[in-house]
Amino acid sequence: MLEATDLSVEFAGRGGRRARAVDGVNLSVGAGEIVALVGESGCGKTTLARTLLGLERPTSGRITYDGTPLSYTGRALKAFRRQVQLVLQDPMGSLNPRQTVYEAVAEGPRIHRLPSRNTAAVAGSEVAAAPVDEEALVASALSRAGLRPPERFFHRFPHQLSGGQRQRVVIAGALALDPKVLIADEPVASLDASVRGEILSLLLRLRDDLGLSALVVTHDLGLAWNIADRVAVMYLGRIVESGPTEDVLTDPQHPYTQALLSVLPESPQRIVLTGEPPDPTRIPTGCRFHPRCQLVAQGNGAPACSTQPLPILPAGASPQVACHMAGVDQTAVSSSGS
Amino acid sequence: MLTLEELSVTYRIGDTRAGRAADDVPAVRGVSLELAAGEALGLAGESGSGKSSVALALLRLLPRSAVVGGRVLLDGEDVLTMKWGRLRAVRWSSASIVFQGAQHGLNPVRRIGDQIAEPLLVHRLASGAAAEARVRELLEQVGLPAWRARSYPHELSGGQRQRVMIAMALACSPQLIIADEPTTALDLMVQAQVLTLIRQLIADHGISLLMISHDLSVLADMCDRLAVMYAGRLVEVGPSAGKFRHPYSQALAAAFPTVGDPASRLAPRGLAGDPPDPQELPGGCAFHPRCPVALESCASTDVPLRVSGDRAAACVLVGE
Amino acid sequence: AEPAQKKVIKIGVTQAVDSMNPFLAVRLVSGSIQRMIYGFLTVPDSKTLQPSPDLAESWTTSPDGLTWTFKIRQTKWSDGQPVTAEDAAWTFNKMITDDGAKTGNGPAVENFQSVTANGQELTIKLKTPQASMLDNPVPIMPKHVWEKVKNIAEYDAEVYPAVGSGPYVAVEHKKDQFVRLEANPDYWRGRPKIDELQIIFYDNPAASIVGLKKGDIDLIGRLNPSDFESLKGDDNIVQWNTQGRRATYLQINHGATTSDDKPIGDGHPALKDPKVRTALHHAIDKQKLVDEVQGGLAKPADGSIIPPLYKDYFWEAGGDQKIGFDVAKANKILDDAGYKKGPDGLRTMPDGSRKLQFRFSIHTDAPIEDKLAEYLTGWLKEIGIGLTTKRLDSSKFSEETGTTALFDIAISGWSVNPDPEEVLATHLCSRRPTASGEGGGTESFYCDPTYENLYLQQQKELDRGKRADVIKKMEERLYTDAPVIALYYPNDLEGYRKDRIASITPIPEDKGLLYGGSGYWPFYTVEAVSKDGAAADSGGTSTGLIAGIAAAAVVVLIGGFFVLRRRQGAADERE
Amino acid sequence: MSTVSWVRRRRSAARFWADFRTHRAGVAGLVILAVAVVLALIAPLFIDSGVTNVVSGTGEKMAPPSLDDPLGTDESGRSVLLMIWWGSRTSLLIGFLAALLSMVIGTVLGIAAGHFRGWVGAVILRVTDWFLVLPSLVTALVLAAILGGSTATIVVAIGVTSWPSTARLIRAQTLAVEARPYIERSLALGAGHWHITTRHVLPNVAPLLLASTTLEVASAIVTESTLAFLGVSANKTSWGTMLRGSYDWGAATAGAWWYILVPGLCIVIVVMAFTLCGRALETVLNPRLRTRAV
Amino acid sequence: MTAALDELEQAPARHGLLRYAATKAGGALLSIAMVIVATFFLFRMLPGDPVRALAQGRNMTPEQLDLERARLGLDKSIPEQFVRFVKQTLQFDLGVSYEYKRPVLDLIGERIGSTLLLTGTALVLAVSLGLWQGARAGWKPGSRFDKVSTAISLVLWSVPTFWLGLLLLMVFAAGIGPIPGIFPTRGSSSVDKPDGLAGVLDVGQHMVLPCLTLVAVVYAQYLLVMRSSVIDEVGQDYVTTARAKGLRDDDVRRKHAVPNALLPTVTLVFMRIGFVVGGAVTVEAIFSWPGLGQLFYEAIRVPDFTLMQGTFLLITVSVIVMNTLADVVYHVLDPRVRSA
Ligand SMILES: Nc1ncnc2c1ncn2[C@@H]1O[C@H](COP(=O)(O)OP(=O)(O)OP(=O)(O)O)[C@@H](O)[C@H]1O
Ligand SMILES: Nc1ncnc2c1ncn2[C@@H]1O[C@H](COP(=O)(O)OP(=O)(O)OP(=O)(O)O)[C@@H](O)[C@H]1O
Ligand SMILES: [Mg+2]
Ligand SMILES: [Mg+2]
Ligand code: NI
Repeated sequence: MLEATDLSVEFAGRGGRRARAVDGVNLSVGAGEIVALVGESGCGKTTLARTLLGLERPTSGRITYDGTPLSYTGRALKAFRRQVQLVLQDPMGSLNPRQTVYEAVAEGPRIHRLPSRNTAAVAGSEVAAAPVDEEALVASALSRAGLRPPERFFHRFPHQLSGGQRQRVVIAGALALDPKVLIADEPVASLDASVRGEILSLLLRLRDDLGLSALVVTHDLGLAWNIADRVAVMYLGRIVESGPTEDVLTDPQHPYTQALLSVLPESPQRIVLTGEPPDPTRIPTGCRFHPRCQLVAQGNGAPACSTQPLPILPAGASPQVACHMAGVDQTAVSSSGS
Repeated sequence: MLTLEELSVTYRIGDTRAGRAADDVPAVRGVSLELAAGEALGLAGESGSGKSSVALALLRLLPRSAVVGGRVLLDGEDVLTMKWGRLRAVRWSSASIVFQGAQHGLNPVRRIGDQIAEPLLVHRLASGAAAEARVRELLEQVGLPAWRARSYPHELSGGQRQRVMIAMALACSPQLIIADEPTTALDLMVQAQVLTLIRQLIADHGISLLMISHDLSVLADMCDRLAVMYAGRLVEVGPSAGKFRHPYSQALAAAFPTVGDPASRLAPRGLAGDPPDPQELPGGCAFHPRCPVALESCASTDVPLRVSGDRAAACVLVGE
Repeated sequence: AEPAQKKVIKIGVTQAVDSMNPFLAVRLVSGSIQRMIYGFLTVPDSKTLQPSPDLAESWTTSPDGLTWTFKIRQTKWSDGQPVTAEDAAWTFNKMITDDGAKTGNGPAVENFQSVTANGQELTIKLKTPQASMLDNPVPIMPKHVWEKVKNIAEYDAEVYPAVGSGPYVAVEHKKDQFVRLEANPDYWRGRPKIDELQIIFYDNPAASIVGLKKGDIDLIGRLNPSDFESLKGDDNIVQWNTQGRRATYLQINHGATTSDDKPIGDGHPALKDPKVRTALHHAIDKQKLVDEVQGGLAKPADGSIIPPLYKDYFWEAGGDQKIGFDVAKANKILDDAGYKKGPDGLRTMPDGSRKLQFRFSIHTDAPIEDKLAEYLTGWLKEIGIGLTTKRLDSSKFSEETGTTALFDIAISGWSVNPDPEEVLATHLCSRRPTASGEGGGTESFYCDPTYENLYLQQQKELDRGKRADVIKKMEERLYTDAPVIALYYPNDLEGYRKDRIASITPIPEDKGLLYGGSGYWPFYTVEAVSKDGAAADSGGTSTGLIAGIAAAAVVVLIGGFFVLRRRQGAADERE
Repeated sequence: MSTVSWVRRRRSAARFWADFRTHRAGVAGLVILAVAVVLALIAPLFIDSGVTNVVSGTGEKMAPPSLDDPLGTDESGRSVLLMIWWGSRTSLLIGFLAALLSMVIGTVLGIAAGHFRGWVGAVILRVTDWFLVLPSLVTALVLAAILGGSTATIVVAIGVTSWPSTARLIRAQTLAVEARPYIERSLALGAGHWHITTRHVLPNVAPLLLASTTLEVASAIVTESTLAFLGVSANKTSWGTMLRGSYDWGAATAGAWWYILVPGLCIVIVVMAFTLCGRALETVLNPRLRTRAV
Repeated sequence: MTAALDELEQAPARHGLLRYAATKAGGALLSIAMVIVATFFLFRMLPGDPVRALAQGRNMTPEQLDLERARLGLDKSIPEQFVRFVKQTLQFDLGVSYEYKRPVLDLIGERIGSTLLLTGTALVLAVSLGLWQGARAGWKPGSRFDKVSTAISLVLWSVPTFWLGLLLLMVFAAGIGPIPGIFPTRGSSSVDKPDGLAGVLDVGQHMVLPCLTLVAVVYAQYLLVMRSSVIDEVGQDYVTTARAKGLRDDDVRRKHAVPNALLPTVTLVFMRIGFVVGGAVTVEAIFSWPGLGQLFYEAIRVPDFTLMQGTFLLITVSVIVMNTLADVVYHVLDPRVRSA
C-alpha cells in the first residue's frame, strides 16, 4: 500500500554540516499488515515516519501510495492524508489542551468537510451549524477506539483524561477519517506499563476488524514482538535488517540486532555496545555500524566492513540483512557473543 | 540500615488563603520497608504511585506543600525530626540520590567537575587539589575521561550525564544510593551501559541501593528484593526471583513481554481501566476496580500486606 | 584669595545659553550675558532709557543722516589691551562680510554701507537714514582676540576668561549648568560692587522657584504670574512687579499678500472686512483676560504694540476712538454689515457663501495661549463667530503665520526694545514674503501706504520728540485698521532674596526692570548683603557634606546588615 | 455542534473565573478598573466637556479641597474632581486604543513570524527586534513631535512603539504552540496554514494576549502622561495634560498639592489596577506559570 | 588523546562564539542601517521648511535662504539628499543644530558624560538591587518578603517617572514640614564645586534625587523579571539535587538558582536600557541634569530637528549596540549556547 523507495532525508545542521537522518530506505507496508520499525534513539525513525506522511520532504527517493507517487501540492497532500493517518508518541501533547475530546475528534472531518454530501457547512467555522451526523461520526470513531459510551467523553478536556484515554482519543481522531494506513510513532512510549497493553490490543483489533495497515515506530523490541507482523531494524538512517518478526527477533542476523536483543533484561548474555550513539552528520565509511560492531571490535570483522558500503536493502517481506558478515561466519558470531 | 515506618506523604494543593478547602493528595499512604546494608531493593509501580515521593521523603527533600508522616530511620536516626543542620550533614554523605532526569539534575551553567566536587566541599571532606583529584577518580570510576570535569552538562550525552550523576552520588562514599528511575529517559543500549555500571559499583563498594523504576524486568535484573507500589501503598514485597502473587504485580510483569515467548506473541497484555487518581481513591482495596480476580469483599475491605513465605502481598487471595 | 569674603549673587534663569559666541547666540539669556561682559556703542540710559554713551563716548551725525561718527572711549579690554575704533569696525565689518557672523544680530548691520576706523574714531555710513542707529544691539568684540578665529560660524568661544569690556568677565561656563562672571576691575565706570555673578540654568521652572525660596539662587526674572504668586508670603523674598517690555496681540489675516501684492494663504475672507476686525476687537474683554490669564499682572491694551513702559513712544486710544468690550455693539456692527446669524448661531458671509468660522493658531506647549484661546472662543461665540484652536510648534507656527499665511487669527507678541523701530518694521510691506515664500519677517502681512509713509518719516526724524509723534501715529493706524489687535501688556515679574541682595537698581530706575530689562544696569549696581552671603555659602557646602556622609552611612549600614545576616544565618536555618 | 462548543465556552469561562477569583489582587484591580471605565463611560450623563473650559472655572483659583470642590480647583478655578473625571475619558481612550493598535500589529506579526519559517519569518523577526530595541519613549516623542500631538497621533506613536514586545511574546508562544505535537497531528489530518493559525495558535495565544494587552494599556496610559508632560501632546484634558498643567502653573510651588497629587494618583491607581489585573490574568492563563502556582 | 580531544571539543566552540558575535554584529549593523534610513525619512516627513525653521523666525533674504538651502543640500532630489545624509552620518557628521549653531556631535559629546554618569549609576544600582531582591522574592514566592517586594515594585512600576521626580524634588529638595530640603534643586554639581573628595560628594549629593527617580522606576522592572526568572528555576531538578547534597538554602539559591535565572535576565536587563534612556529624558528635564536627555528635551521643545535627529540617532544606535553586546555577553555566560 504505502511504500518508500530509496528514501533520503537531510537536514541542514549547524555549521553547514548536513545530517542525513534517513539515508536510503526502502520500506513497504502492505494491506492489513503491521510493520514495526525499531532502532535506537536518533536513528531516523521519526523522520522516516514523518516523511512517509508527507510532513517532511525527502531529499531523494519517493513515496508511493497504492502505486501512485505522492505529490506535494496542498490538495494532493490533503487527499493523501485522508488515507494515511498519524498517531504520535505523546497523547497529551497531541491534543490541544483547549479543545474538548469532541472537537479534537471532529477536527479531521471538519478539515475534510466530512460528512460532506448534504451540507454546505463551512469547514473550520465552529459556530455554523454543523451537519447532524458529524456527531454520529465522532461518536462512532470514539467507540471504535474503545471509549464507550462516547457521549460521556464529548465535553472532557484532555487533562481530565488518563493517558490511555488520551491516546485512544488521538486514535479516534485518526479513525474518524477512515484511513487505510496508520502510522504510529512510539504510540505507547509515554504510557504506563499497565495501560500500554490495552492500546496495543486496540491496534491489533483495528487491523483485524477494519483491515487497517500500520507502521509502528518504536525502540521497544517487546512491543514489536507483541504486535508486529514484520520488523525492520534501523541503524543510522538505514534499515539494516528486516523480515518477519519471529525470524528477526528470535534469530537475528545483523550484529546490531543481536546486540539490541542481548541487552533485554531477560537475555542470558549481554553485548553492551561501547561508544556513543552515532551522529547522522558523520556517517562512517563502509558499513555504517562498523565503529561500534562487536564483531569488528573482537577482530572478527571483514576488511570490507570499514571500506565497502553495503547495498540498500530492498523493500519486501522476506528476511534481509545488510552485513558483510551475515551468513559468512555464524558460528564465530554466536561464540564470540558469550 | 534504612527503615521506613508507616511513611506517608500528603501534598496540600489549592490556596487555603482564598477560602477554598485545601485539596489533599495522599501520594504515599503508610509504607513500611526495610533495607539492609549492602542490599539492593527495587521499588516498582506505575506513574503516580508515589515512588518518587518516597525517595524524596527519605532526605526530606519534598516541597513545603508536602506533609510527611511516619518515620524514616537512617542508621537508627529519624530523618524527619532531625535538626536542619544535622540533616544537611546527613544528606549526600549518608545517602545520595541519582535522579531520573539526568539532563535536569545537573546545573546547566556549572562545570560538572565543580558539581561533583560541591558535596565534598560542603561536607568538608576535601578541598582544593584533593577535591580535584577525587573528582578525577570518580569520573574514571564511571568510565569518563578526567578532562570531562571541565565540560558543561550539555556537552555530554544523556548516558554520560547519568554517569556524572552517579559519580556525584558516589562522591561522599555514602552507604546508600537512591536511584530514582536512573535510566528511564535513556536509550536501550545506553540504559544497559548505565545499569551495568551501577550494578558493578554497588557490588564493588558494598553500597545499599534503593532503585526506583516502573520497569519490573529491569528491577528484577538489578535487585535482590522488589517492592511494588500501587496508589501510594506497597502491594507486594519479596525477592526478585520467583513469581509475583499480587494480581497487580502480575499484570505489571506481563506488560513487559519476553521476546521469543510465544505466549505473548500477538497478544499484548495489560490492565483494563485507568490508574487511580490519588485524590479519589476507590474504597476497599484500591486496586479492585481494575483487578481481574476481584472478589466482592475487595470493594469494602482493604487488605494490609500479608506475609506468605518469603514475600508479602496485599491481597485477599494471598493466603496467610 | 579669601573666598569666604567673596560677594556672590546668583541669578536663576530657565533657559540655557545657546552659544557664548555673540555672533551666533540668539537666546535672550545669551543676550543678557553679552550685555554684562561686552561693551556696546550705546546703552539705554538708566533713567530715561534714551541711548546714552557706553563704549561710544559721543557721536555726531551728518545732516543727511547717512554718516555717523562715534568717538570710542579710552578704556581697556579685560586682558589689558586698549579698546579702539578698530575693534568696533572689525566687529561690524565681520558681520557685513561674513554670513556666519550674521546669525546673532544680522539685521542690525543690514543698513550699513561701510564701517571704518581711525584711531578712536568710528565712522559708519548707512544706506538709508536710520533713527534707531543708537539702539544698536551689537556687542563690540576685541579684534586682537577674534581675528584669529577662522570660522566664526563654527566657533563656540569657550575660552575663559573671555576678553571683554563690560562690567563683568566671563570666567567659566558649564554647558546647561551655569555661567560664572567675575567683576571687571578695569571697567570704565568702575568695578561692580559684587565680586561674582552666577547665572544658573534651570530646565524646570518649578525647581527654580524652589531654588529661590531655598536660597540656592538669589534672583529670578521672567516669572509667569502663577510662579510669581507663589513667592507671596516669603519674608525673605521681594516680589518685583513692574511694567514689562512686552505686548501680546492678535495677528489677523486680513487678506495676506506677498511682496508683489499677490494674495497668499487661505485666510477667511470675512477678515478682510475692517468692520469684522473691529467687531472682533469689541468682543474681547481685555480686562478679563488680564485677570484670568495673567493673574491680574498685566495691563489691558487700549493701544498698540508698544507697551507703556516706553513712555515716550506709548500711545493709547481714548474717547470715541477707544474700542471697548461691548458685545452688543460688536453684534450690531456685524448685523449692519450683513453677516447674518444662522440657526446654529454662526454668522455667514453677506453673500451666504461661508460661515464665520475662524481658526486660531497658537503654540503648542504654551499654557497661557491655551487659556487665552478658550476665552476668545467663548466671547466670539457670543457674536456668532466660531473659533477653533490650532496648536502648532514654533517653527510651523512661524511658517504658517509669517510666510504661507495659512491662518485666520494667530497669537503673537513682541518684546520691544527701547527703540521701537524693529517692532514697527514688522508691519511694513517689504516684510511680506516673496511669491516663492521667502524673506519676510512680517507680523501681519500688513501693507498700508499711510503706515509706510509714517515709517519713512520717523526713520529720518532724528529729533526724538518729533519722531515719537510720528511713531504714535503709526500705532494709531494699527489700532484703527486692526491688522493686529493688542490684548495686554504683561508685567515684568521677578523675585529676589532680600537677605542676599542688599540693593539693586532697576532700569529704568523708576519702577523699572531687573533681569528682564535691557542693559547691565541692575547687575552693575547690585549690592550683596555681605556676611550672610558668605555664611549661606559655607552652609551650602556643609549640608552637602552632611548629605554625603549620611549617604555613606546608609551604604555602610546596608552592607553591615548583609554581613550580619550572612553570619547569623549560617547555622540552622530551615528551607 | 454549537451546543458542544457553547458548553465548552461556558465551562472554560467558569473555570477561568474560579481561578481568577483566587487572585485577590487581580480581583481588586478588576474592580477598580471596572469602576474607572464605568465612570468614564457615564461621565457625559452628568458633565460635559464644559468642565474643562476655563470660562466655566467659577471657583477660586487653586483653592484647596472644600465641600464645593472636593478635590480643590486648578489655576482657572475649575474643579479638579470634574476635570479628572472628564480627563479619564481621554486617558483611558488613549490607553485602550494604543493597546489595541499595538495588540493588532503585535499579534499579526507575531503569529506570522512564528508560523512562517524561512525568510518571511526571519524578516518579520528582524523588524520586530529592531523596533524592540528602539527606545520606545524617545521614539514616541519624536513621532509625536513630528506628527503633531493630536489624540490620533499620540495613539499611533504609542501603538507603533509598543507592539514589538507583544509580537515577541506572541511569536514565542506561537513557536511553543507549533512545537506541540497537536499541530503535527493537525497537519497530518490535512490542515493548512489558516486552519493551524486560527484554530490552534490563535486560541492558544489569545489568553496571553489578553493579559499582555491589559499590561499594555497600563504602560500606554503612563506613556501618554509622559508625552503630555514633555509637552508633545495637544490633547484637551487628560490626566497627563492635567499634570502638565499643574507643572506649568506652578502648582507645586504654590502648595497646590491636590492639583499634583490627584491626577498622579489617579494614573498610579488605574495603571496599577491594569497591571494587577494583567498579572493575575497571566498567572491564570499561562499554564506554565499555573503549574508552579502551588 | 585528551589534549587532542580537548582541541577538537573546544575549537568549534571558539569559532562558534566568534561566528555568533559576527552575525550579531552584522545584525546590529543592519539595524543601525535601518535606523539611519528610518531617521532620514521620518525627519523628511516634517511639516514645513527646514531652512525657515533653522532661521527661527529671523529675517532672512531669499538669497540667504537659497544659500542655506544649498549648504544643507536641500536643493537636491530626495535620493541625492539621502546619499548625502548617509555619507555624512557615516562620517559622524550629524549636522548642525538649528538652535546652537554647532555640530550636533559636539553638543552630544559635551553632554554624554553626565548622562552616562547618571544612567550608569542608576543602572548599576537598579540592577544590583532589583536582581538581588527579585531573586530573594522569587525564591520563596508568597512569603512576606515576596509580597512586600512585589507590592513595592508594582507601585513603582505604575508611577510615571516624571511625577515621581517632581514629588521627590518637592519633598527632598524643597523640604516639606519636618523634612529638610537637603538636596539641591538642579544640575549635576554646585557652581562652586570644591575639588577632591568634597567635589565628589557634591556631585553625589546632586545625583541622589535624579538617581533615585530613575532607579525606582527601572528597578521595579528588574525585580519583577528576576523574580519570575527565579520562580522558573525553583522547581528544577538540579535545585533539588543541590539541596540533596546538603547545601544551605541560601547557597542553593546563590550558587545554583540565581546563576541560571540570571541568564534570561541579562537580555531583559539590556533590553530595558532603552527604558532607562527614556526615563533619563524626563528625569534630566526635571532635575536640570545637563545630559543628553535634557538636550533631547530641549530639541523637542524648540523644536530643533537636526539636534533631535542626531540625538535620536545616537540614542537608538547606542541602545542597539548595547543590546548586541548583551546578546554576545549572554552567549559568553551561557555555556549551553556558547559552544552550540
Ligand atoms: N528538523 C530537524 N532538523 C535537523 N535535524 C533533525 C530534525 N529532525 C531530526 N533531526 C535529526 O535527524 C536524526 C534522526 O532523528 P529522528 O527524530 O528521526 O530519530 P528517532 O529515531 O525518531 O529518535 P527517537 O527514538 O529519539 O525519537 C537525529 O540525529 C536528529 O537530530
Ligand atoms: N509537589 C506536588 N504537589 C502536589 N501533588 C504532587 C506533587 N508531587 C507529586 N504529587 C502527586 O503525588 C502523587 C505521587 O507522585 P510521585 O512523583 O511520587 O509518583 P511516582 O511514582 O514517582 O511517578 P512517576 O513514575 O511518574 O515518577 C502523584 O499523584 C502526583 O500527582
Ligand atoms: Mg522519534
Ligand atoms: Mg517519579
Ligand atoms: Ni588523551
